[in-house]
Amino acid sequence: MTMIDLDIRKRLGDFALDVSFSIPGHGVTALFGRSGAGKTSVIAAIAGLLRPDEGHIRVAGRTLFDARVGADVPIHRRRVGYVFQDGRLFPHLSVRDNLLYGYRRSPLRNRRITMEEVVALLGVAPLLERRPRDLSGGEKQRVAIGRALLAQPEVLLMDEPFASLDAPRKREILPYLERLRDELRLPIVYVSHAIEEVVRLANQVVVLDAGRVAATGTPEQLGERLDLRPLLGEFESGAIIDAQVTAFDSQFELSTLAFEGGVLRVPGRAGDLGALVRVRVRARDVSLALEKPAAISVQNIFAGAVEEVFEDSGAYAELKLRVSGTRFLSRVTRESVSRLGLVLGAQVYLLVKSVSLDHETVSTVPGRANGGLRHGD
Amino acid sequence: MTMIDLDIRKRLGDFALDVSFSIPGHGVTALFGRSGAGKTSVIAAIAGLLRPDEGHIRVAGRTLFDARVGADVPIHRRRVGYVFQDGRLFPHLSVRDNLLYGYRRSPLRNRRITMEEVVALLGVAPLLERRPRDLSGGEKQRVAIGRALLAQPEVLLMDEPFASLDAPRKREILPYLERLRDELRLPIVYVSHAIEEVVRLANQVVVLDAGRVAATGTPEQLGERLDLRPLLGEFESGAIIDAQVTAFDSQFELSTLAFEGGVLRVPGRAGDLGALVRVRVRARDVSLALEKPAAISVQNIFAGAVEEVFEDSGAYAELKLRVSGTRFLSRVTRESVSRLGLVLGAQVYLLVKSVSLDHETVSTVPGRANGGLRHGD
Amino acid sequence: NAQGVTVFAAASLTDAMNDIAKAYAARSGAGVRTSYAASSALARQIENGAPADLFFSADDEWMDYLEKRSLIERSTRVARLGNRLVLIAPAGPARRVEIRKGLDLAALLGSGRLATGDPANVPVGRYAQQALTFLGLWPIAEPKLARADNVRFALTYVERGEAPLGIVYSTDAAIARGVQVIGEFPPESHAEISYPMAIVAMHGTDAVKAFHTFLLGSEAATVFKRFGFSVR
Amino acid sequence: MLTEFELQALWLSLKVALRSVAFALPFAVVAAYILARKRFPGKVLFDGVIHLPLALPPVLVGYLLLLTFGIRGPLGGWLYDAFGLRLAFTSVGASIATAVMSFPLMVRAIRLSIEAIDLGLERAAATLGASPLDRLITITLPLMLPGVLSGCVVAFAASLGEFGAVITFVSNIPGETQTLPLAIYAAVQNPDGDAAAARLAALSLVLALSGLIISEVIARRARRMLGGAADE
Amino acid sequence: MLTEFELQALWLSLKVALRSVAFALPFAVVAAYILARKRFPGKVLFDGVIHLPLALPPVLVGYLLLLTFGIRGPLGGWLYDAFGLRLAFTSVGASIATAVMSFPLMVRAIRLSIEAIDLGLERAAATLGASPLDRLITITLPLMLPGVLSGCVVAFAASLGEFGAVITFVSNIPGETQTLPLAIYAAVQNPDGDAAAARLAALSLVLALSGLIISEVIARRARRMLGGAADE
Ligand SMILES: Nc1ncnc2c1ncn2[C@@H]1O[C@H](COP(=O)(O)OP(=O)(O)OP(=O)(O)O)[C@@H](O)[C@H]1O
Ligand SMILES: Nc1ncnc2c1ncn2[C@@H]1O[C@H](COP(=O)(O)OP(=O)(O)OP(=O)(O)O)[C@@H](O)[C@H]1O
Ligand SMILES: [Mg+2]
Ligand SMILES: [Mg+2]
Repeated sequence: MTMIDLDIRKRLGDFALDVSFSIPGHGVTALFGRSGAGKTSVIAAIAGLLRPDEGHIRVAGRTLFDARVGADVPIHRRRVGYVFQDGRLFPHLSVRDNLLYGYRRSPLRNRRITMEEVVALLGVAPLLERRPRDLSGGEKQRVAIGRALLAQPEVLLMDEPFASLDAPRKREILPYLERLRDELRLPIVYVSHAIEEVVRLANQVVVLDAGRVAATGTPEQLGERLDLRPLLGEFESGAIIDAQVTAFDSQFELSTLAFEGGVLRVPGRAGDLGALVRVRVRARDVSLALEKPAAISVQNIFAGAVEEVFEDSGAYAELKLRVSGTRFLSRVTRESVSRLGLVLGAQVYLLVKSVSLDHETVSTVPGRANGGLRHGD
Repeated sequence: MTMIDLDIRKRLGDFALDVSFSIPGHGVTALFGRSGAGKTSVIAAIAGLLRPDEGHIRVAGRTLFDARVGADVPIHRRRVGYVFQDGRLFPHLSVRDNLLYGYRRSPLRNRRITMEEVVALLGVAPLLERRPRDLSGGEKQRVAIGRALLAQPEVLLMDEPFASLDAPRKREILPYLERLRDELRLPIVYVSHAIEEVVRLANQVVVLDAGRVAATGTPEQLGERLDLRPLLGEFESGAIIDAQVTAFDSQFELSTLAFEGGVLRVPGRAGDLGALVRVRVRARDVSLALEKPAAISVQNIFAGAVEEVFEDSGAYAELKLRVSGTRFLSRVTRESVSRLGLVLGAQVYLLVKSVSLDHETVSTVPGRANGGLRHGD
Repeated sequence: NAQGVTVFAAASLTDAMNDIAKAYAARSGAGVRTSYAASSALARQIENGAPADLFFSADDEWMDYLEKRSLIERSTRVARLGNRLVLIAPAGPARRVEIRKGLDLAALLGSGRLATGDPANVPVGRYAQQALTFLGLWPIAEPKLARADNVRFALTYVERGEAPLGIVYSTDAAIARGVQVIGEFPPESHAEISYPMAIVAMHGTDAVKAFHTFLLGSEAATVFKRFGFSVR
Repeated sequence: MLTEFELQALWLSLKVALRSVAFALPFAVVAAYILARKRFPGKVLFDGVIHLPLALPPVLVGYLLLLTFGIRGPLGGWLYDAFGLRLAFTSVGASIATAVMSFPLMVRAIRLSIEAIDLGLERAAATLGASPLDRLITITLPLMLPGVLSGCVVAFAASLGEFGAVITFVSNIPGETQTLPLAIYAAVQNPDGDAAAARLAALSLVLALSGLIISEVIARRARRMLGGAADE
Repeated sequence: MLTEFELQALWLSLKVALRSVAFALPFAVVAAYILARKRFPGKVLFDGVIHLPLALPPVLVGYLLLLTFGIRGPLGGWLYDAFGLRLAFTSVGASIATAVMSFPLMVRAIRLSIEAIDLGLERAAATLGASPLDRLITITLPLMLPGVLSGCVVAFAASLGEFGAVITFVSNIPGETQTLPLAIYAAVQNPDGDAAAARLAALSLVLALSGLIISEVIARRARRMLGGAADE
């Protein structure tokens, strides 16, 4: 099933929006792009707040808009949960009533996200009786997130929802969104400038530039596209490896993950035994050696072969490496490539520090319910 | 000279603000802390928008507020450039007039920051004739930054100024702020949840928690404090190493930096020959080995000794290591500590990947004009 | 209010009618409801079905208006009261002028204005216009008129020194402080000043007739005289 | 302290003014909403019709009301035949007259408030599943409260002071339609009535002031409630 | 098409209303600002005094104006002695009467607008070096434009319709103080004046409507200028 099928054109003053993309399966779609690229406009069109001049919008099989047949579902029937870039809390309602505004209007049978859950997740319990004007910036943002979630949406639109949240809070919310994505199979469209967030959460990334789609693909596909660097900035390349939790060492608190080609040891409890997880191994966290080093702190050392070498214009080179069925990326200096003679087919050892595989890079597999392992490509 | 000397108490509903800190020298002070900790309140007090119940505020030798002597400089005479968390552009003025609002009111002799410079820096040239309502979120934020800069402030207060800016734009603005800090010796107080930004820009960090100061210090001092982790989140520990550019390899585009204890090779042109630079070496980018590995992509390998070992409650351990006069930090798993026998005094090799030392971690030395090298402590 | 009588009376009759209503209530025990407004307003209201039993107008014009439309009991129309037109000036050393043709009104007014009711719609103004025309003074007076909406305010203009002269009813001048009567207009200079009253058509109940009769009686006449009206 | 007559007028004024505000409010909200939010051909005309009572002399408005709602008028006749309802010459009629006169004031205030509401909030409510009517009730109405309050206060005060339309439409019947301004009018008919008029005027003021004070208290609460400006 | 008399009244009405708005505006802005932003003891009383003209019958207000601005009044005497200025019976006086009557309406509208301004914007201006006066001129005044406009329109319309205060204060002098409502009133007071009244009322409406249309056009521009709501 196609989750989002969008093809719209709209003029806004000098700015022309002409965006068309189609996202397969369910999961999280990240809209990425520079300021003014049209991200908010696209989200607003999905929510029905911006009426395209032409085109159509279909989400999870529902046609929300189609200029040709004159379809235009009214905003309040679209069942989108919209976290606005600019908050938009209701100033005359308490935090509690803000949170419950959409909840009270949601069909009973849809109520899967509860107030208790959201209040605990967002840490807004002490704020419930306050008015929005007495909240700090981050507190407002949390309430806005909670309000959208509690509306029991059929699609969640989030416009830079974490821009002013502190890291520990983000760490609590991200896994929750992952759960929504996986357990409720809730489609999420997400705008963020923080690559780590996007990479962690997104199944698909749509890169916008000046009102047009510059690229679409999985985070890893885009991460490999050097031509997108000026748009993506520090979008770090890396390989996505799907693996299964096979053991947990409670003394050192390390999990062992089996993937096609070996095992990875990662800190903390990555999941229940047998759980499928996804590990993002950043290219820059992979060092290469011609001999297997001994007595080194690096725990994950694999033998592999160089599949491809991209030489950047700068100091860097990026290599694709194959470790049996699995592909890794490594980012080293061009100098190292030359010094170690890393050419196509060269046999190397990959050194992956365990500490680089923290909770930001290990997460439950999006689309798990879609079935089976997916191999990092 | 003390840049900021602040000691204030204020009740806001249930929330009690009781903050006291004093920042020596000039430079950037980062206010760090979880949402609702009181960061905006402190900044508002400096700007004069929040009147403390008691205490005093002195910035760069000027007393802005002192409850005891009844001093309270009116807001418009404080000459602060305030980038608000919530924008606050003037809706009835064009972008140009918003930008120039403070400029036109600044004394002629103070005009060191020009419109052309700011417009180019922020990329707002095509927006100048628009009204704020026709701007995207990030565009508004850029205009707000420009407006504050052009007011030719004597102190710059920035409340999450980059929250919705894309990475490439941030990359352009950060060096500019560094220049302001260094060339105009403009004191900057800065709120951000992005550690990288804080670490890069800040000379001093004040950590707030529930309205009180939890800690103050340099980024590196705080990075070492494990007890602050719950507040700082992913505030990554690392060593700050002051070094001097001694060579540039134009073939591989690598700079060589000399520090007390050796040389580091880092990608790109870190600065002119002879320039003093500051390198942040993240603890997690430092691997340890008992034998010096050969034929490895890692370029920077130093011999050092374990000075201290902190064992975290989780999977991690953090080690302080001395490489002749310079201290490094390394983050490895506890398992590695045990496996390699990394106890006090142990002799080890430090492996620091060049690629981990990119422009985010190499920057010009703040407070350079203060004179001389500063050693990572 | 089945027993009661409702009287619509011109505003200038307010005080006199109030006293009479009181006296009537004391004597007969029947209540009298009153409504005072401009005769024009009252006439229009009666035309539109106002619950008035008796109409007491300040001039004939509006009574004629109703009579033409058969809205009053023609037979009960009585020109009950009369009044006189006087020239007033602010209080001060007593003075008199003889009002006759050739009176040097221009000199008396100087740069000031002549206060009176608006000849277009206030009865006193209309009588003043007739009188001034008769005396040949209208061309001098017309551009200098201060046309008040109500005699009361014509009096006030003079009292407050805004206007050096005013033309009002003698009844008004009699009770006003701050003004003095400096002359009386000859009765032949204007139409007879008359306050007609009549029972409203279809309202001729016994109670109304009884009050109508009372108004024609001597007790009412005494009250009217006390307020300066001439009773006919 | 107060005479029965004064008490009566006071009480009646209060009743008329309050009822007038209550009458006008729902219509004013609807009209203001339409003017603030809708675009349609003839909008200016609609706006003009609403402002009509303001731009015409009150007496004329009263007269038009009399012609329309009088028992012989098209609407008044129908109301009487169908419901036995009489408006002219009753205190309900007085309320209607003041409601009509103060209507444009109310609409203006409410409209201003609606125009100040951030449309983004209503859009946010829509994304949360609120239908247009729901949005109106839960977001727009509460946020326009300052304007509604301001409109009510100004309409209340204007109703207390309304004279021309009332006296023309419902006449000046003590206890029924004689509100304070009409009583004041009756009092000033007599040059001796100044003291009585002053007392009545003072009453009117006290009433208006009480309304103001109450509204200020409510407004202050409302502002808190609306999360508006307080001292930061 | 129009008689000279009608033209005169039309022109005079326009003049009086425009001048009245111009008179009142600066005071209204100051009063509204004080009411919206300042806290001081006796604020409600101040508010009450401003609303006074609304709550009192217009005739009484006119009467009080006469007492105050008349040549024997405290202010009027001073004006006359110092500047040789007379207000009674002049069109300037008429403007003052309408200005006083519409003052509370203007203040209300402007106040509402000021209260809707986000204080954060003024604070932002302060951090950019704008002094309180500077802020007032460059931020607050432009942002309260919708209220100022609305206040001007309502005051203009009310001035066009004002009757009682005008006729009482400056009487009804054709060409000098006889504005449209006064002419309409005079016509209505006449048994056969209905047609004339209707023509004059139509004129009044056209004038009010023109004012409205102009204001709407300005308001639309102002809203654009203020960056307010448009269709997203
Ligand atoms: N009027 C008030 N009544 C009660 N609490 C208030 C009031 N104003 C502010 N607070 C509380 O004061 C605390 C500090 O607010 P402040 O805006 O300084 O936080 P902050 O550190 O800037 O947070 P953030 O990162 O979320 O912007 C918050 O918990 C806020 O809820
Ligand atoms: N009414 C308008 N007139 C002219 N340009 C407009 C108008 N509305 C929006 N734009 C432009 O459309 C572009 C897209 O805006 P949008 O809000 O979708 O950007 P965005 O990708 O969300 O950016 P950001 O990351 O800064 O929020 C911007 O360049 C903006 O300036
Ligand atoms: Mg946006
Ligand atoms: Mg804040």
